[in-house]
Amino acid sequence: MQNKTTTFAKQICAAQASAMRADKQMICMGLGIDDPKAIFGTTAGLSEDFGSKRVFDTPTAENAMTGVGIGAAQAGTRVLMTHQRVDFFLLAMDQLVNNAAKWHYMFNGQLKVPLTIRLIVGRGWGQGPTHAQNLQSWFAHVPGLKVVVPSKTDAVGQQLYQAIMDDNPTVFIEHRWLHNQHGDVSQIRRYTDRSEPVRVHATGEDLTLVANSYMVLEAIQAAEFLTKLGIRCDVIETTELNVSCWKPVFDAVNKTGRVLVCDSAHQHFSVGGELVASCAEQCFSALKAAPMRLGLPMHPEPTSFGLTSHFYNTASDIVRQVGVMLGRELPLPAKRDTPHDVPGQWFQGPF
Amino acid sequence: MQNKTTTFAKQICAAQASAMRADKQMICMGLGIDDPKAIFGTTAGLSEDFGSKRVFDTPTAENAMTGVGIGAAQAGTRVLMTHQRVDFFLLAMDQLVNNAAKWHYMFNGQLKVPLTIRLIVGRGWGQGPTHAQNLQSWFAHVPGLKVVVPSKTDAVGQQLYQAIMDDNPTVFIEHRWLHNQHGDVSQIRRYTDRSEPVRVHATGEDLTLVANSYMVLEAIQAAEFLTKLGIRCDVIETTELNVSCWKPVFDAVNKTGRVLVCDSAHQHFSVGGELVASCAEQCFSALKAAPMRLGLPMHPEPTSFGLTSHFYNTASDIVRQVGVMLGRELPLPAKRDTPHDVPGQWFQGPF
Amino acid sequence: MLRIRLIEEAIAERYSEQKMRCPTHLSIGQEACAVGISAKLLPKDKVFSSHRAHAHYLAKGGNLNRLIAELYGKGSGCTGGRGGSMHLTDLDAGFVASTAIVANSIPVAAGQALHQQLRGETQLTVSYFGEGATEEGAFYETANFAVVKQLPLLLVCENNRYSVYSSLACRQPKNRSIKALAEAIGIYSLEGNGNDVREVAARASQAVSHIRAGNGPAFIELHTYRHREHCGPHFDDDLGYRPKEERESWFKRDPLQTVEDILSAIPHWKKAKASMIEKIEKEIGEAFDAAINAPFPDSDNNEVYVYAE
Amino acid sequence: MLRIRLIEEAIAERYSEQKMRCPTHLSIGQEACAVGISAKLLPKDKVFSSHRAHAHYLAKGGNLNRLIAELYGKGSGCTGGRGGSMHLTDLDAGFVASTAIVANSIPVAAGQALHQQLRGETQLTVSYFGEGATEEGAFYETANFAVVKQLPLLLVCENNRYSVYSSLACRQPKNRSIKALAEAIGIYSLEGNGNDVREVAARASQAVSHIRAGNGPAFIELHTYRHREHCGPHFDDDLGYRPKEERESWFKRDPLQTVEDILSAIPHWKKAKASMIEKIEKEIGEAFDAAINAPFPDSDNNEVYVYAE
Ligand SMILES: Cc1ncc(C[n+]2csc(CCOP(=O)(O)OP(=O)(O)O)c2C)c(N)n1
Ligand SMILES: Cc1ncc(C[n+]2csc(CCOP(=O)(O)OP(=O)(O)O)c2C)c(N)n1
Ligand SMILES: [Mg+2]
Ligand SMILES: [Mg+2]
Repeated sequence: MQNKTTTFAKQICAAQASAMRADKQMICMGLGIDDPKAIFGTTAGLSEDFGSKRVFDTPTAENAMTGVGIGAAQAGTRVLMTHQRVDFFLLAMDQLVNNAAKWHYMFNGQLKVPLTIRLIVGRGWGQGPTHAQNLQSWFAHVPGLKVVVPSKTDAVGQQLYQAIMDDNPTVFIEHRWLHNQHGDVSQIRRYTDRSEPVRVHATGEDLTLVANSYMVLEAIQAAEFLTKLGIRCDVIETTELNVSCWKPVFDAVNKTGRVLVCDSAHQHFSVGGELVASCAEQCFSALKAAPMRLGLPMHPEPTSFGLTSHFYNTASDIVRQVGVMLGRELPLPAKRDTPHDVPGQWFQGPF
Repeated sequence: MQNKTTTFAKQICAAQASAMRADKQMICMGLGIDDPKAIFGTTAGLSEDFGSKRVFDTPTAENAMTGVGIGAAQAGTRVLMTHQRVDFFLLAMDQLVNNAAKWHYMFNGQLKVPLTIRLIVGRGWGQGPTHAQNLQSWFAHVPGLKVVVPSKTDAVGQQLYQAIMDDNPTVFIEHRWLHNQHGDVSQIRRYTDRSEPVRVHATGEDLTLVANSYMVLEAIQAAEFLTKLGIRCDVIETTELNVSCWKPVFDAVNKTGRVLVCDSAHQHFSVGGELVASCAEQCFSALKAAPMRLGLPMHPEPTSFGLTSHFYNTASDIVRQVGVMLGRELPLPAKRDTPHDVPGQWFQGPF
Repeated sequence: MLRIRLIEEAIAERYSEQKMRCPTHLSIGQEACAVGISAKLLPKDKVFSSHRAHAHYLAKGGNLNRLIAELYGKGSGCTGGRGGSMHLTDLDAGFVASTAIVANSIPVAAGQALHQQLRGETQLTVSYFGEGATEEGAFYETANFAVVKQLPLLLVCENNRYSVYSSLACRQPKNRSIKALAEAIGIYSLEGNGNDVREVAARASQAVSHIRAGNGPAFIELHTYRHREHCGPHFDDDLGYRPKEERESWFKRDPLQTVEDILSAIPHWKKAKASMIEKIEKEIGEAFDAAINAPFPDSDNNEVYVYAE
Repeated sequence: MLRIRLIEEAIAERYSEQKMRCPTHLSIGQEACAVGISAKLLPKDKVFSSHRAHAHYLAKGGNLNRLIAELYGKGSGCTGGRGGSMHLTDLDAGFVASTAIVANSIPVAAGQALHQQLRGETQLTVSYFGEGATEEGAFYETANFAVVKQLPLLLVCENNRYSVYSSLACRQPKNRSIKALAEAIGIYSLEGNGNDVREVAARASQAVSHIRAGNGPAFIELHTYRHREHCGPHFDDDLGYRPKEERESWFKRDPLQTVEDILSAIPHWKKAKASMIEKIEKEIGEAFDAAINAPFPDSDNNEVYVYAE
């Protein structure tokens, strides 16, 4: 059963509702979760459907509230928490890292923490230095956390559902520009019917593009454009940031011998860095060219429209870099007609 | 002027005293900074010499106190803060990342934050899951922060002095096992007389060892042992975790064609990963074998003596890995006679 | 106060042109707080604020042209386009910084006060924040430290009863007095009607005297109300998150109206006001013209100032 | 209480053998707090604690053998050697967890209480912590949330006047009453002599009735004193960080002595006590023997339980 009438945000909503139906004890909390804007529409209707005991707003106290989520989760209540920006969640690192990530291990399997934390990455319309950070590599560095970085409407529902129903603390990082992405409705399946931690969106012989979060969409566009030029690329999405799940990436790179990583965070000490390193370690003898990555420059996102035009990488940057790696000057895709700081014409600011 | 009577901890003390003399307004704060144990002796005498207005203990409130440090620093008071474990400082990530790291940039150069934060990495004697974390890769990922990871008594004084006198927020990460390291006293020099962000401890033709923090000592021992086997290694220390300073590393790898990174933190999404990635990117055509790294396994440090015997990498593990990279089975250094969970016989626990 | 209102109304009017491309939190309805407090400050006193900072910046003497240019993301903005509405600064005016993370400029303000204390200066530092910020540990930790150290710090809480769309009910206990809480932490604490500029000034005067006399920090809770949406230019009462009666009773107590009621008794007030408005509107018009005509900063300099030299 | 004291004295005595290789914070001197509170708890009530958790664990009925084995890092320890002294658990006894980061188990305890409330259970949750922990925002944020939600949570603050070697002077304002602070946050708050087990039990009884009646959280501040060094087995008064008079006056009010003074009036108390001691020492001896003889856990399993299946 598929149709064309859903969005990324609606699928996120649907996943939460499915989980709350599947686990009658599960709770959802977060600042503004039940307010008129419903976290960019991603929690619309939940408090009406499941009641204010199970879906509730909280004080502005990210650190303690995360601890509360951990406490309820280890006691046996499945918990989903939502934060409107990754940046706000910096206040809760102690609870996340010293408690959530470690309790199952540290208490020798006697306790577990079925807690999912939704974090949203801002971008554009002047989000600026403290509303646009994606700290995915921080979370991925911490043993005991699962890190899921969705990108596509067809899969995000199942991915969130699985994250929630998983008995481990999971950080689920949504890019704000994805919420309005249209796509096919896809049924939420059983928990055991898992979707893959790595998704292959295209296959090719010439080069492997590996991407995460919003950059997956750019990589897919770049690959489509490159196909027209006769250059065939893999497009592989690392939805789960866990090296032990990445065999499909290494298989692909062993096949093409060329890898370009398209990361959605700052360039250095990053997920992109880990991918380049892992490919170098695992695929060395197959590599025909230096593995490369595109990431954000090592400075904060400035606020001004005039300063951000080249801050983020687009399909065009990917194509240019592929050209570099193949030693050819390639034509670039046409410039987009939406302003560079909004996800589409529909967006009228502010976030 | 050199002699043999100093330790790493004493040099740290000396650097702070020098800085407080050089900048008469500078302050030092931190839990227990003026107590009888003086942060493992690293702050001994400071409050007596400079008074309790400039050197003071604080409430247990890592987050706000970091903000206080930032506020005083941007106002023009040079600030040094000390935390007994990296793990405790997780509470202060908002202040560090959203304020300290960003203010100079975000306010367009009008403000600056001459703040240094000393963090200590625990290890052994049951430090366990929440007293032994080294989150250096987190800090290195954040633009605007400087990250300094000292390892040797001969340099640590100058390194800390420079970090303090630098007008940027600097995270200075000391490994607990280094504090008792004996060595030559070296004079603290002027600020402008900077020591190098990358140090070369040995040079060789066969392989490049790159290490940070306590692992530098293990790498040096491994290289000495390997020399006896006729295998000559570079030993390069990345004291500053900033890719743009790492040219000496790339030069060395371009020379040897083989690189083994010896990291002091968890293996993945790490500084070690960044080094492998950067070497793969920058030295691809010179590489003769896959670049490799040794890091901590992706689980927390367990507490029990019985569980930690293989948790940390030693010179022996480095030698073994070098053998793998050279395709030869090598003899290993003799086992040490100190228990594996203490830095030396002098240590009688607890930390 | 009138000036601030007119400036923010001009921002609101023009925001929909989509040229001010950054999240913008207007202070309309809460101006008396900033104006009443600033009336008792000296130029060398320092001020810190939150995401809702325009009034605090302007009342402290922050440069208007540089504010408007900042909203337009121009090079002539107070942070050259880097910070936007949520990150203002005007060091000449003693307005040090506003930040976008709830409560996180409060400890920084305490650090400024510590600096002042260490230098033996007679300056003080003001930290403005909303009642939502008092739910963060950062507020509490800072207040405790400020008392321990007897810092010259004035904490000003504008209690507008809402954090975005969230009412107090889900965030703070019924009958919570933030003033009493601050008192229990150990701070000299006051409370007042934040919509009455004279009352605010009176409380500010008490607090400032307390601090300047070397008695340590002070705290003022000011009850007030925001008129527009949390972020953006519009009224949003169609959303229904604020009870109609509550809203109407607060709108009736508009701080400008309160002042107007008094001033209108003055002979020739109407005329004086009209000429004031004319002058202000001219200033505003010029600020907008300048901002709109100013060039964007050069993104080639994006790498500059990541690190201080 | 006597049992806890004897157990901890045995730990102290043997610690220097260097076989218990983990940071260990003894509760000696503070036992009356744990014992008085636990007297009013039911087995199904849950308990959380901090780095200084032995007394809380034992008083709630935590298994002695598994505690001692844990200190020795053995597979039979309560976390199989993974957590050590600072990370205890005994789910059968309702002792959920202790943690090593100051104040960070307080919000987790509130989460447990939220779970209880959601399930409509009549259980309550206790969170023990030191006065140092009340300086952390986590304490304050949790207390606020607990009142907003009216959680069945009992916060117990053992005020032993020191955080490691730091006296209150540099951490909290003079005349700070933590009880009054908790009250201003909105919690039903009590205070008492933490060295008098009967007084603790009386306060616990009040607090527990309040909570079980569905009136929301309660807070108790207990004044007490630690006898040994902060971390480790020794007395450390040679370091001079605690005034001699203060120390002596508190040592005189040793909670065991207080009880002894009362019990000694009972006929045959001496004999009864001696036989109690004999029984306890046997139990302790067995626990140590078992721990010492138990094998270390197998480090080949170090990868197990990073993630739950
Ligand atoms: C740590 C953090 N959490 C959440 C947010 C999102 N946020 C921005 S403004 C705001 C409201 C804060 O309310 P209050 O402090 O009362 O200020 P007001 O907007 O009412 O002036 C929130 C929750 C944030 N910026 N930072
Ligand atoms: C966040 C954090 N900061 C600092 C420490 C170091 N530390 C361990 S115990 C302790 C003392 C805490 O004092 P208190 O809460 O009064 O407990 P007490 O030791 O007196 O029982 C400190 C500061 C820590 N473990 N966690
Ligand atoms: Mg508000
Ligand atoms: Mg204490």
